[in-house]
Amino acid sequence: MDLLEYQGKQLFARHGIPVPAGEPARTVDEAIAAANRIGYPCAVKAQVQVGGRGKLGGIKLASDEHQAREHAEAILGMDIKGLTVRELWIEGASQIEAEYYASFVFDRGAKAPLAMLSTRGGMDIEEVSTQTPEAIASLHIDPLLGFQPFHGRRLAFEAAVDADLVAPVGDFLARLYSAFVGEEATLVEVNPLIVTPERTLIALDAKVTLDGNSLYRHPDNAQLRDLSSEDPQERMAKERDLTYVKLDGNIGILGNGAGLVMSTLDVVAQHGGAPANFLDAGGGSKAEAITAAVEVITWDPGVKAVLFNIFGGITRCDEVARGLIAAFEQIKPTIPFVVRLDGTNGEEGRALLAAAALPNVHAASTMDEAAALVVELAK
Amino acid sequence: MDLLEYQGKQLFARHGIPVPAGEPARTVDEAIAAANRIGYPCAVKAQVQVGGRGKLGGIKLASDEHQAREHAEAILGMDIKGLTVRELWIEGASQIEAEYYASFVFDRGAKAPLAMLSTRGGMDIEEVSTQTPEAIASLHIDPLLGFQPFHGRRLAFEAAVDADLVAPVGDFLARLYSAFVGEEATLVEVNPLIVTPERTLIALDAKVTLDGNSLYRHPDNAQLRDLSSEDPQERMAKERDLTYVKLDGNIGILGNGAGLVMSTLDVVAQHGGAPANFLDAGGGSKAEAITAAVEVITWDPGVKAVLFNIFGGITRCDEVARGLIAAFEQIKPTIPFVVRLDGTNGEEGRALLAAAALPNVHAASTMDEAAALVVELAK
Amino acid sequence: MSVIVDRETRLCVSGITGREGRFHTLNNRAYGTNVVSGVTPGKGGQDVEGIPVFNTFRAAREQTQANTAMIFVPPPFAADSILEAADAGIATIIAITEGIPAHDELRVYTHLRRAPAVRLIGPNCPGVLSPGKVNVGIIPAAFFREGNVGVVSRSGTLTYQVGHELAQRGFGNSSIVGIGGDPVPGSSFVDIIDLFEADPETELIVMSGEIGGDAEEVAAVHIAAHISKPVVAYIAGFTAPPGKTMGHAGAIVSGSKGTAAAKAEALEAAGVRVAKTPTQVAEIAVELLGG
Amino acid sequence: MSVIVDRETRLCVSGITGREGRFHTLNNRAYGTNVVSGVTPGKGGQDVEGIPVFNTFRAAREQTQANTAMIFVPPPFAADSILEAADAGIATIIAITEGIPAHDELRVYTHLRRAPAVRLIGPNCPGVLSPGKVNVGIIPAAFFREGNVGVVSRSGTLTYQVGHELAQRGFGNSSIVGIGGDPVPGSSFVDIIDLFEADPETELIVMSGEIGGDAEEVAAVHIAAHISKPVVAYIAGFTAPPGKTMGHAGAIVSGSKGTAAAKAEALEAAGVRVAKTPTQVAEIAVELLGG
Repeated sequence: MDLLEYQGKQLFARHGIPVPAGEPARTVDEAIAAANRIGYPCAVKAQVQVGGRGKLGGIKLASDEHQAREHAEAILGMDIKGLTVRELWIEGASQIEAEYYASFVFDRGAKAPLAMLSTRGGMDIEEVSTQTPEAIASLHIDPLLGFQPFHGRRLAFEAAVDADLVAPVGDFLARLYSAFVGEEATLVEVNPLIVTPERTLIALDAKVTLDGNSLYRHPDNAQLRDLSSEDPQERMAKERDLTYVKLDGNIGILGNGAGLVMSTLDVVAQHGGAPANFLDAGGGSKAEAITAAVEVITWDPGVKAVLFNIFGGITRCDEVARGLIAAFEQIKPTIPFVVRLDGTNGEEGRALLAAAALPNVHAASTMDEAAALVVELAK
Repeated sequence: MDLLEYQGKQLFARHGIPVPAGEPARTVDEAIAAANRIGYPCAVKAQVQVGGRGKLGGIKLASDEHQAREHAEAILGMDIKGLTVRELWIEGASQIEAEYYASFVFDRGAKAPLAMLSTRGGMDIEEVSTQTPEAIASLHIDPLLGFQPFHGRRLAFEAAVDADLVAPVGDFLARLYSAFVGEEATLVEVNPLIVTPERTLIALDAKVTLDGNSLYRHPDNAQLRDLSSEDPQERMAKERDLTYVKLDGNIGILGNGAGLVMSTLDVVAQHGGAPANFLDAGGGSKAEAITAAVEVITWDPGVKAVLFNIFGGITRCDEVARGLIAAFEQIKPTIPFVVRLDGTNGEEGRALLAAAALPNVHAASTMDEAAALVVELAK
Repeated sequence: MSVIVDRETRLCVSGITGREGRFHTLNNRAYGTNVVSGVTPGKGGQDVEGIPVFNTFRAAREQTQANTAMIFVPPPFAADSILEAADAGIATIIAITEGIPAHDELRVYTHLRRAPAVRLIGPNCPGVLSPGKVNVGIIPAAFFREGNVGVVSRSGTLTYQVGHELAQRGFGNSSIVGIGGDPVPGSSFVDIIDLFEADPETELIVMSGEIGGDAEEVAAVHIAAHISKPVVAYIAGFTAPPGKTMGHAGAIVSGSKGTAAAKAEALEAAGVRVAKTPTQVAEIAVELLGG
Repeated sequence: MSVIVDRETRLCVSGITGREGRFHTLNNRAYGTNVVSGVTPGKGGQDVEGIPVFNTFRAAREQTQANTAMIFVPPPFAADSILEAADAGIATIIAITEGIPAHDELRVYTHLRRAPAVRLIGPNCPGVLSPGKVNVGIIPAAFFREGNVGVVSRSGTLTYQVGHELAQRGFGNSSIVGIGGDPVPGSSFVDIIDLFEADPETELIVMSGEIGGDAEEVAAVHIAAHISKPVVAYIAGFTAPPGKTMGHAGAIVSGSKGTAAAKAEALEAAGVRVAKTPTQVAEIAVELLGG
């Protein structure tokens, strides 16, 4: 679960990480009021769960109320990498002597948290990483041993941090690691981590991704999900416990199990079709889940045909058939469906479907055949 | 560093371990006042840093003020295994349905903390351990992984804890482990860990040994040293940074390095002598340390002769000689000294001593010879 | 022969008294798996259709000589259950549970690495099926029969799809191993491919991967250096949308790694035949082993 | 030959810029030890009498090919320094520092066990001397010369005493190893005795133990099973007063283990000659090896 900047900063503050004071705002008026309380100059920052907003105009400095209004109006409602800005964060402007970069990320390859530190933080950090990778110091943390003082020193010296900041940077990283572990994040990133003229360190930004599987242990964090910034169809799916991702095409896809669904997308694409979504109905999909899935998929008016690709394991094909039949009764879709049912209780499922003789539902016996057919029907 | 019961309980409380409320008292009047505040029945408990005081009459239940006075008078000043009771702990009497035993101890053999749990706690736990060792469930904790829920279950089921207490006992042990690690103890022991009629668990006693080397990280705990209950000569040595243990004999012993001092005691004993103390002047002993050591050793009027056994490594024998000469100037001891100086700057040291011609100081060239001589002189 | 589970397997199921745990345990037993015991704290002394239940893995191992554990408890208890099984001396642990917190998985993984005698499969995996012999987990065994193709996969249903395609061409399986799709699987492609390499029954190895992580890339390097048997790979996710990534750390760490195309390329460079569809996996198998 | 340190030793000293660290480092170098670098955070780029100082062990290893670390920093920093040396790939770590918190030692010990390529000697030890070749630590080298007796000891000055007695009878030493007297030494008697067993120069092994713990008892069992060379033991502490023990846990764990008498008995039962005094160690050595 990705946090907004200001949520991340609030979380950082719990671990003793210095962050600037600020206020969230959802309207231009709220933004002005906040800016007037905070004083000028202040920063008007788009709250979206994606990196790189600074370069795209999502962060502006306001030196007076007039400018604050101008920026708030410009940024609210702005589209940043497909996300609409619905919330701002107003904070006092910081004096910046240097911009560092610091992060801990869950490194799947190494199966360990990876710590990274650079003295060349700021908007071009990805460029730094490709062009002068040696400017980013990094090391893996043994999760049972935890972050040790020597890790901080090694990172600080290897990143060539100013001598007076070696100890403070080590302390900062230790706190950041404590946030990473304590909040069960898969990413905590501070860019820029600024050095002020007073030679103190402040986290000027906060990117935090929490592990959704751990939220039951962190009820406070579980509250932070920002439903308003999600795609309404994705939210609808989430409310129904379905894993749904919207895509650009016109063929609705449903399968059971992420791997099979991905494979189905690929096979449809190979047949020249364009999937409209990824939808995993999950293991052991029951009739209700199938009904809900049909509802979610067909809610998108761009969908011209739907492919059901089910290989039953825990999922029983007769349950899927029953769910599809119920969905047709409730939703009465008019677009064509191609249904491939195989695996556990496949025969019973196919028999049920055949008996129901749903309008515009075509049976296919293999995944390949099903993909070919649905692409044809969507034309 | 061993804590008194009530200090241990205060430390437990910081980790959420349930302990009875109570008050410390240093006089009979304080004890009565405390008992009256707490109410009757209450327990009057000797505060000494040693196990087994219950069996020796150091814990009494008072059902009224008269009894409280009687017990406080009896227990204050009492000798328990060589320690004089100078402090009491008055606490409300608990209703006891069952007595369990729980502890974590630093197990040198296994190089890991050892957890122990028994449902047969109380005064006879050592007997239980020899006669029915299977009644004590135990396991080692990996210090990097820490105490896990399954550890608590395994101990509880193996100790045959009542079914309704399996989860509470696991929780209790988790807190006790958190005290063990968080306070850097080498022992935390609760005996008895009582089950009340309401089926709650309470730590009715607390035995805690803290790691002296870690006290710099725990300034609060460092304050807890109970100087008053220490032998005045041992305290004198401690104030001079010397490791001193009083023994029963009449031959004062000084050496550098614990191993060499222990060996010196053995060799003196083999020659028929009885050491009066163990005194390690430490590695790199300087002249001042030697002077202080002479002061501590000769403070004991029972000492009839003194053996100096020095093998210089970091310690320089000329420094030792200078310290001894200075001590003779200041303290003017009248008992005989046998001095064996070998190792780093041995020749210089021996030359200095010979030149000083201290009264009643005898040089010996080997440890064996020195031991034989001092035994002779002490007769 | 087969890998991981075979006729020596003596299975103990953690979570045997739960609805799902009970259902799949009995399913596994019906297939022929020697289910010797179960563990549910507080239900020691009970039984599930004659399978004795113990309070702890230690008691279960001591009294029923269990050598394999299946973990079927809910996510909040699963990591602890895996650690308990390992502590009790269970050598093979197959964790079906989906949704274990990532930091729990990391701690378990790091701890178990110290005890190389313990093999963890999963979590979030469908289990291991050695057709005709033993089934541990939730793989629908009816679709598979004994044979010479070893299958290892990160995904559940995609495994069945691939296995089914092979079955339709007449191939059976030595073992089908689901290693699970979580960020920190206990066993990797490399671990399982090594087992298939050493297994005399296995003549062809099929690996089914997907986008994310670098397990397939690592496997490619390993296969080129150490594996003599033919390997066919299938990678899902060519059409998957690029995830919106928070921050820059992900991009800095992975660069272009982790895409389906990068994985397919790495495998082909290692001499592995990469199928474009599950159907093609079976076609390549026919080519390599003959119909 | 010798054990642990030899002419291949390239030493890097943590705490080289401290008063004690500097003194003993230069002492070691004067003896012939190849001191290639030192580590003091923040003093990288300086030197100590020509020995370059680095900010991190990693830099020191990379730039001076150090393969051995000596830890001379104060207790609050020592555990971290040991972990840093191990992380940097230093294979042999000799920790002189006395007074490291016990829980720190426990964590370091447990962590290093996972990396069997790292050997830790100490902490709270006088170091390792291979007479005539290399000295790492604070053992007063002048009293010892090259020879065929390997000495391993938990105590510092007692080691010198024992070595001195041997020297007076004309024996030299392959190596003298102080494993330290702390509750959790990085290397045990068993570890070092195995090295002496394998060392062709060593013809007699002397171990000097003391009361507390069960390291000597464990060594006795190991010697009986695995060691072919003659072993002479000396145990200090027959006259030591029994400690006042808090609580019962200590008594429950150790029973009668840990006393000098129990240790001597265990060693004698294993065929080890146990001397009653340091002088007798040398007398037995004469008996076994000839004057």
